[in-house]
Amino acid sequence: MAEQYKSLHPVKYYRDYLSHNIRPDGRVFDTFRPVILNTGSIDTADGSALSKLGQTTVVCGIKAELCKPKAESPNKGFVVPNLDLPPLCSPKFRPGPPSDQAQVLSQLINDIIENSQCIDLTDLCIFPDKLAWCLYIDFICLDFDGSVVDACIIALVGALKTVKLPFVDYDAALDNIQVNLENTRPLPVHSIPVSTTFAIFDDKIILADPTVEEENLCTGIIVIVLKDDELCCVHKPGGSPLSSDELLGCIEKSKKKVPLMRDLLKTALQDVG
Amino acid sequence: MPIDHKRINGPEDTLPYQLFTKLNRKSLEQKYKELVQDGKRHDSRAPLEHRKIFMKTGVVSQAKGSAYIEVEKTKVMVSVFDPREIPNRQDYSLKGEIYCEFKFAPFSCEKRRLHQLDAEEKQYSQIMKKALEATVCRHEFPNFQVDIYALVLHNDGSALSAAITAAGLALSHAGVPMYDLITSATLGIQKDTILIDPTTIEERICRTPFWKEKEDNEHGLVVLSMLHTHNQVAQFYQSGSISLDKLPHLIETLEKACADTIPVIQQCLVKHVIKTIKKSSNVIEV
Amino acid sequence: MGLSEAEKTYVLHGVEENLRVDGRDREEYRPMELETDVVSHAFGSARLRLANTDVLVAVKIEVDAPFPERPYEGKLEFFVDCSFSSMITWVLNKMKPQMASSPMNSHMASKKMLAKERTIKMISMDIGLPSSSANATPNFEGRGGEVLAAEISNCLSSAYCSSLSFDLTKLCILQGKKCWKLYVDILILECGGNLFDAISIAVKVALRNTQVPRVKCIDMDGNNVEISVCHDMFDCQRLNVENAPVMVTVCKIGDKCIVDPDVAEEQCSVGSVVVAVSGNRFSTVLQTGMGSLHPLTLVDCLKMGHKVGQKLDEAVKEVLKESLRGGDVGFIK
Amino acid sequence: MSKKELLSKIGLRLDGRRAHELRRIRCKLGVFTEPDGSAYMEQGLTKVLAAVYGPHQVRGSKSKAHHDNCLINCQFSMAVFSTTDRKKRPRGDRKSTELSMHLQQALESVIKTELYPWSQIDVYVEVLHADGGIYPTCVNAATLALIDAGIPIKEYVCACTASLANNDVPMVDISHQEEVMGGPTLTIAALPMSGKIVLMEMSQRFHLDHLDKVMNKALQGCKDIRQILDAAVRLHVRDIGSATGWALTSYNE
Amino acid sequence: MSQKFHIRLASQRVNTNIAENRRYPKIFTPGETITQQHEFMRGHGTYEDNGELKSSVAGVREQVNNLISVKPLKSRYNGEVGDIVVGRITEVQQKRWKVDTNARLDSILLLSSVNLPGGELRRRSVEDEHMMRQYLQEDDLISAEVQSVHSDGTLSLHTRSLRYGKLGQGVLLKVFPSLIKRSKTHFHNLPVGASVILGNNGFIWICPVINNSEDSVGGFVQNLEEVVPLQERETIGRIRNCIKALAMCKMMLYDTSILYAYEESLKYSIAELLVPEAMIDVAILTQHRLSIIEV
Repeated sequence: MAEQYKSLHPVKYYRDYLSHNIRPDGRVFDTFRPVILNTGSIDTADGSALSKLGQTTVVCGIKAELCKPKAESPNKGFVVPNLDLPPLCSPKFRPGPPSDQAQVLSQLINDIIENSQCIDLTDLCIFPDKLAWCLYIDFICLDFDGSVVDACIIALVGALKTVKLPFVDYDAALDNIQVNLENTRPLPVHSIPVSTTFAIFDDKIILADPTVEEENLCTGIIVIVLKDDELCCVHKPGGSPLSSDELLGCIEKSKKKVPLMRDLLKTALQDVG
Repeated sequence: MPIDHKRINGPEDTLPYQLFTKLNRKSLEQKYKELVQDGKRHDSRAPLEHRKIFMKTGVVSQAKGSAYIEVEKTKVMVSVFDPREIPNRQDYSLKGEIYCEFKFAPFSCEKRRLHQLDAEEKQYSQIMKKALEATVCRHEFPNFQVDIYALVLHNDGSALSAAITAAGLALSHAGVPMYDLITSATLGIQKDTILIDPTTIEERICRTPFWKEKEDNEHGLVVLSMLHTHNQVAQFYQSGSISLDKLPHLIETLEKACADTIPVIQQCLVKHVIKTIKKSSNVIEV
Repeated sequence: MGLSEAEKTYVLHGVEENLRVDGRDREEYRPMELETDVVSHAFGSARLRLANTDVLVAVKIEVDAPFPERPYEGKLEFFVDCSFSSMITWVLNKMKPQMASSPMNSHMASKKMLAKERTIKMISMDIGLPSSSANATPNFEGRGGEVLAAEISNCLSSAYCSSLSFDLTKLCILQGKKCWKLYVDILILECGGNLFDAISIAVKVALRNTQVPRVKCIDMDGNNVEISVCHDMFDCQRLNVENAPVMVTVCKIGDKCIVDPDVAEEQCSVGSVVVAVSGNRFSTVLQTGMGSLHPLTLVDCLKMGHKVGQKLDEAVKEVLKESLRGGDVGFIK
Repeated sequence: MSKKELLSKIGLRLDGRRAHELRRIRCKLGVFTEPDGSAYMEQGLTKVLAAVYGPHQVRGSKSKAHHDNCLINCQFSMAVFSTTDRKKRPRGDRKSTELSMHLQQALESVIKTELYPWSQIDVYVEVLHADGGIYPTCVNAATLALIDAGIPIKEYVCACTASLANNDVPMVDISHQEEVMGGPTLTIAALPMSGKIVLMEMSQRFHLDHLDKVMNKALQGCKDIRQILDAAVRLHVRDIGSATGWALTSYNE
Repeated sequence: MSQKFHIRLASQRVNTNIAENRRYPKIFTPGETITQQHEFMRGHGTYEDNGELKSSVAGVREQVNNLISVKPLKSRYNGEVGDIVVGRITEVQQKRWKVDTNARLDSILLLSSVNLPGGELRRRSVEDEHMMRQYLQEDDLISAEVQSVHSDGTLSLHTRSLRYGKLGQGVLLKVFPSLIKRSKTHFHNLPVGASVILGNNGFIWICPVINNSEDSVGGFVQNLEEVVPLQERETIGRIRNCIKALAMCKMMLYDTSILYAYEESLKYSIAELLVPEAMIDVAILTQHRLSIIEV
C-alpha cells in the first residue's frame, strides 16, 4: 500500500515523514549513509578504488601516460578527470554523448582537484619541457542513488593513494625513454578533500547526504568540500536560497565527517599495504 | 581524433608507458612452451579448466535487473532496464526489440580505452545482442524494447563470454521472459594446445600465428553461447585460422564448459528468490 | 517486402525437396558477373553483380605510421557505404523478423516437419524465429544502413586480421616509422540478398589487382622520413591474396541448409552462419540472424560452407586467369 | 614558366578541346532493376549513378507528406574513392548537403508534383569519379533517371559550367584541371527549350560585361547537352518499345 | 549437387535488347510540343503550356477520338476500375487494410468490401473488427479487383467474389506494370500444370492449379500443411524463370507469350534458365514464334 501512495503523491509522502523529522529510509535529517571503500582491486589501472555511499556506487580508475608538457608550463604534468554517468547506472541516462549533469559534475570535480591541490602537478614532471606524466582519472558511476560527488571524491582519494608510477629515466640527447617497471614510487597526496552534499527541502529542511528521490524532490542542492577542516569549495547551483547561519550549520555538520573519512582511508589502505 | 567537446580533454598525443619498457625478447618458441608447462598454465590451471566464477544479482538499485560477475580477475557489470517504447518507430512490430551496449571501462585494459564505442566494442555489442535475441521470448513484449548495458571493469581475458553469462542472469533477475538460461565460454587455440577461458596474455598469444610455414599452425579464439536445456547454440563467433576437422572437437569442449557454469547461475537465482520471498513474507507478518 | 506465411511455407518445402523457388538446388549459386579496374582513381577496384546484388569495391593506398604495438605491420581498413540502395534501409524497415505464429507454433511446424524425418540424425529441433540479414529498426534513411555496414566491416576485418589469410608485414616500409595503409571502400549499389558473399569476392578481386607502388629509396634525417616512389606507373608489386578469405553465408531453412539465399529466403531462414574460408582454414565464423542452431546443425553448416567456399574460391581464380583488360565496360554496355 | 594559359594561341584547351566543345558524354538508362528509374552518366571523366524510387507512400513520419503536392527527397553523395585523395565521409559534410539542396531545387522546378499528393519521390545520386563539373553531371543524370521512371516532367533540366580563359574567351564544360587553374566558373541549370534558368552559381567574381557572354555560352552548352540526352532517350524508348511490340498503341482486345 | 558456378567477366556481358528494327511510331520526349490545336483533351503524360499541348514523359502518342495521352514505358501502376490486382497487406487499421499494390499510394481494402468466412452477408460487427487480424494480417497476399479510384489516386479494392481472396502457397514476381497486357481474364490455368494470376499492377502470382470446384469461401482459408508435389514445383519454377527472362528483355506478358516461352525453355534445366545467355535465347525464340502468329 505504501508503494502506491509513494508513487502517487511523492512530495506529500515525504512531507508526512519529515513532519515526524525522520526520513523514509529511517535516517534522521543529518545522519549520513554508511560508506564502503575498496582500493586497488583493478591491476590494469595504475590506481583504482571503488566507493559505495549507501546505494550510490562509483568506481575510479587512474591510468598514467607519458606526454610532452605544455610550452607555457614546462614543469607541470596533467590531470584529466572525467565523470561518466552511463545508461547502466540509471534509467534517466540515455546512451550517447555525456548528459549535461555528467558534464557539470565533471567540471565540479576538476575544480575540486585544482582548489584542494591534493596533487601537485610539478610532481608529475619527469624532465622539464620534454616529458611529463598525464594522469587520466576516470570515474564511472555504477549506481546513481544521490550525492554522487561525495562518492567520487572518496574514490578519488582512495585511488590516488594506491597510484604507483614506474621510474622513468629520459636522456635528452638521444630523446630516448626507458621505463623500469620494477621500482615504482607512490604519488605524493598532499591533502584529503572530503565532500558533503545537502538537499534543501521546501526551503527550510536541510537533509544531509540525500538519496536520488530526495534529490529529485528537493528545491536546492549544496555541495561543501573541506580540506583538513579548511573550506575548499562550495557549490550551490541556484535553487532555494539559504541564510548564512544555515550555511554555517551545514559546514559544521560536514566538519564532523572529516575524521570519519580519514580513518576509513587508513583502514582501507592498511590491508593494501 | 576529433576533440570531444563534452568531456575534459588532456594533451593530444599521450603514449602508454608500457611501450618503453624493455621488451622481453622471448622467442615465439619460448612463449609457446611457457603456455602450458607440465600440464599447468601460468596461473596453475589445467588447460581445460575454467576459472572460478563469482556472481551476484541486484547490484544496481536503479535498474530493473542487474548482475555482477567476477571470473577471478575479469569483472563485468550488467544492468537491464524494463521494456520501454521503441524510439522513433511508427509501425506496429510483432516482436520486441533488444538494445545491447558492451563497453570496456577506460582503465579496464592494458591500453587505455576511449569513452566512445570503438569498432571492437560495437562488434561485441552485436554479438551479445545476437546471443540474447535467441534467448528472450521477444513476442511477449511486442512493440517494446529492452535495454541491456554491459560494462567491463577489469578485463583479464574472455570478457565477452563473462558479459553474456552475466546478461543472461541479469535478464532473469529482471523477470524478462526467456526460453532458457544462457551461458557462454571462450576457447583459445595455438598450434595444438587448447585453452578454455584464456587470460589476456593467453588471448594475445592465440591471436598471432607463430609459425607461418609450418603445416598445423592453427591459432584463434572461439566464443560460444549455449541454451542449456534445449541444447541450442545461441551464438558462435570464431576468429583466427582454424581447420574444419578441429572445429567440431572445439565445439564439444566449449559445450561442456558452458554446461559447467549453469549451476552457479541457478544457485544465484535461487538465493535471489529466497531473499525476495523472505522480504515479502516478513512484510506480511509485521 | 515481408513474406506471407504461405510463401514461407512454400520456400520451406522447396528447400526440403532440394528444389528452390528458382530451380536451384541447395548448394548452387546464382550467376555472377565480375569486372575489374572500374574506378580509375583507385589503385585496384572490382565490381560484382550476383543476380540483383550489385557491389563496387575500390582500394586506395596512403602512407601512414604503423600502430605502436605492431611496428612491423601495415594497416588495412574497411569502409562500407550502403546508402545508395534505399532498398536496404527500406527493406530493413519493412523486414520485421517475425513468423506470425508464436514460437509454440514454430515448434509445431518444425515438429511436423521432423515427424517425417527419415534420416537417423538425432532430432535437431531449432527454436527460433526466422531471421533477417539485419535486424535493425532504422528510421528511413539514417541508421538502418549504418548497422548493416558496421556488421559487414567488422566481419571483414576479423576475417582479414590473421596474417595467415592476409600478410600485413609486406605493407611495412620502415619498421615502426612508415607503412602503407590500405583503405578498402565498399559501395553497395543494389541489395538482392547474400551481401556477405558478394562483398568478400569483390574485395578479394580488388585486392588481387591492387598495384602497390614500389619504394625506391628511404632516407632518414632525425626522425622524419622521406620516401620516394619510382615514377614508372607500371613498376609495382602485387599483394599476395592466395589465402584471402571468401565468405559463404549458410542459411538454415526448416532442417536443411542452403547457400546464396536471395532476399525472400533470407527472411525464412531460422538462423544463418557466415563462414570465411581462407585456404583450407576458417578465418572467421559468425552466426548471424535471429534463431539458434543445434550444435550438430552448426557443424553441418560449417562443413557445407567449407566445401562450397573452396569451390567458389577456385571458380573465381579460374575466371580471373583469362581476365584481360576487359575494355571500359562499366555500366555502359 | 608562365602560368599555363587555359587556351593555347591556336584555340586549343589543355585537353585538346575547342572553347565551345563539350566533353564526351555517354549515358545509359535503366542500369538497375530495383529502383523505379535509374541512369548512368559520364561527362568526360566524371561518372555519376542516379536512382529514382517513387512516387510512393511517405515512409517515416506521416507528417512530412503534403496534401497538395509531392515531397521530393534528394540525396547527393560522393563515393569515398571518387577523388584523388580519399574523402573521410561520403556525405553529411556541408558541401554535399548544399549540393543536395541545389539538386532538389532544380528537380522541383521541373517535376509536376501536383499530380502526386501525399506521396514522395526519392532521388539518389552517387558520384563514382569526380573530374570537375560534378553538379551538372548529377543534374543531367537525375533528369535521365526521372524519365526512365516515367515521372512526368515539364522538360529536360540540363546543367552546364562555363568559365573565362585569358579573361576574354568564354569556355564551356570546365574540367577539374581547368577549375583548379582557371578563373571564375559559372554553373547554370536551365530548361533549354523554354530558356528559363533554374539555378545559377558563381565560384568567383565575374566582370559584368563578361557575365552575359559566359552565360550565353553556358545556355548554349545546356541546349547541346539536351540534344545528346534526347537522342539517348529516344534510342532507349525505341529499343524497349519495339521489344514490347508497341502494344501500348492500341488496346487490342 | 551440381556445383558449377556461372561466373563470367563483364566483357562477355550479353546485350539484352532484342529490338528488331521494324518501323516504329513517332516518339515524344518531355517538353516536346504535340499539337497546337485546342480542341484536343489532355490525357496522361501531357500538359498545357501557353496554348500548346506538350508531352511530359518519353513515350508514344495515343489518341482515342480527341483525348491525346502519352504512355511512358515504365511507371507506377495507376489503377482503373475493374482491374485485377495482386497486393500485399502493409497495415491493419480501423475497419480497413492498407495494401501495397505497386501504386503511388497504398490501396485500401475496407472490411465491408470483403465477404467474411461463412459467406453469409451480414453487417460488420465490432468483434469482426477485432478478428480482422485473423482474416488478413501484415504481409499476406491477396488477389482483388479495383472497385473505385479516390480523388488523390488511392485505389479502393474489393474481394467479393469466389475468385479473389487470400493467396495460398506459390511464388510472387514483380515486373513493370506496362509489361502486363490487358486482356479479358487475368486468371490463367496453364495447360502445363500451374496457374498464374497476371495482376495489372505488375505483381504476378504463380501457384499450383486451383480447381474452382473447391469452394474457396471468400478465400481466407489457407492450408500450410499441404506439400506441393515436386512435379508441380518444377513447373512453377520454370514458369517463374521464363517470366523473368521475358521481363528482362521487356517483352509483353500474357498467357500465350508465357506458354511459348515455357515450351522454348524445355531444352534448358530450370537452374540454367537463370544464366543470361539462356534467357536471351528463350526470349528471341518466343518473340519469333509470336511474330509468326501475329502476321
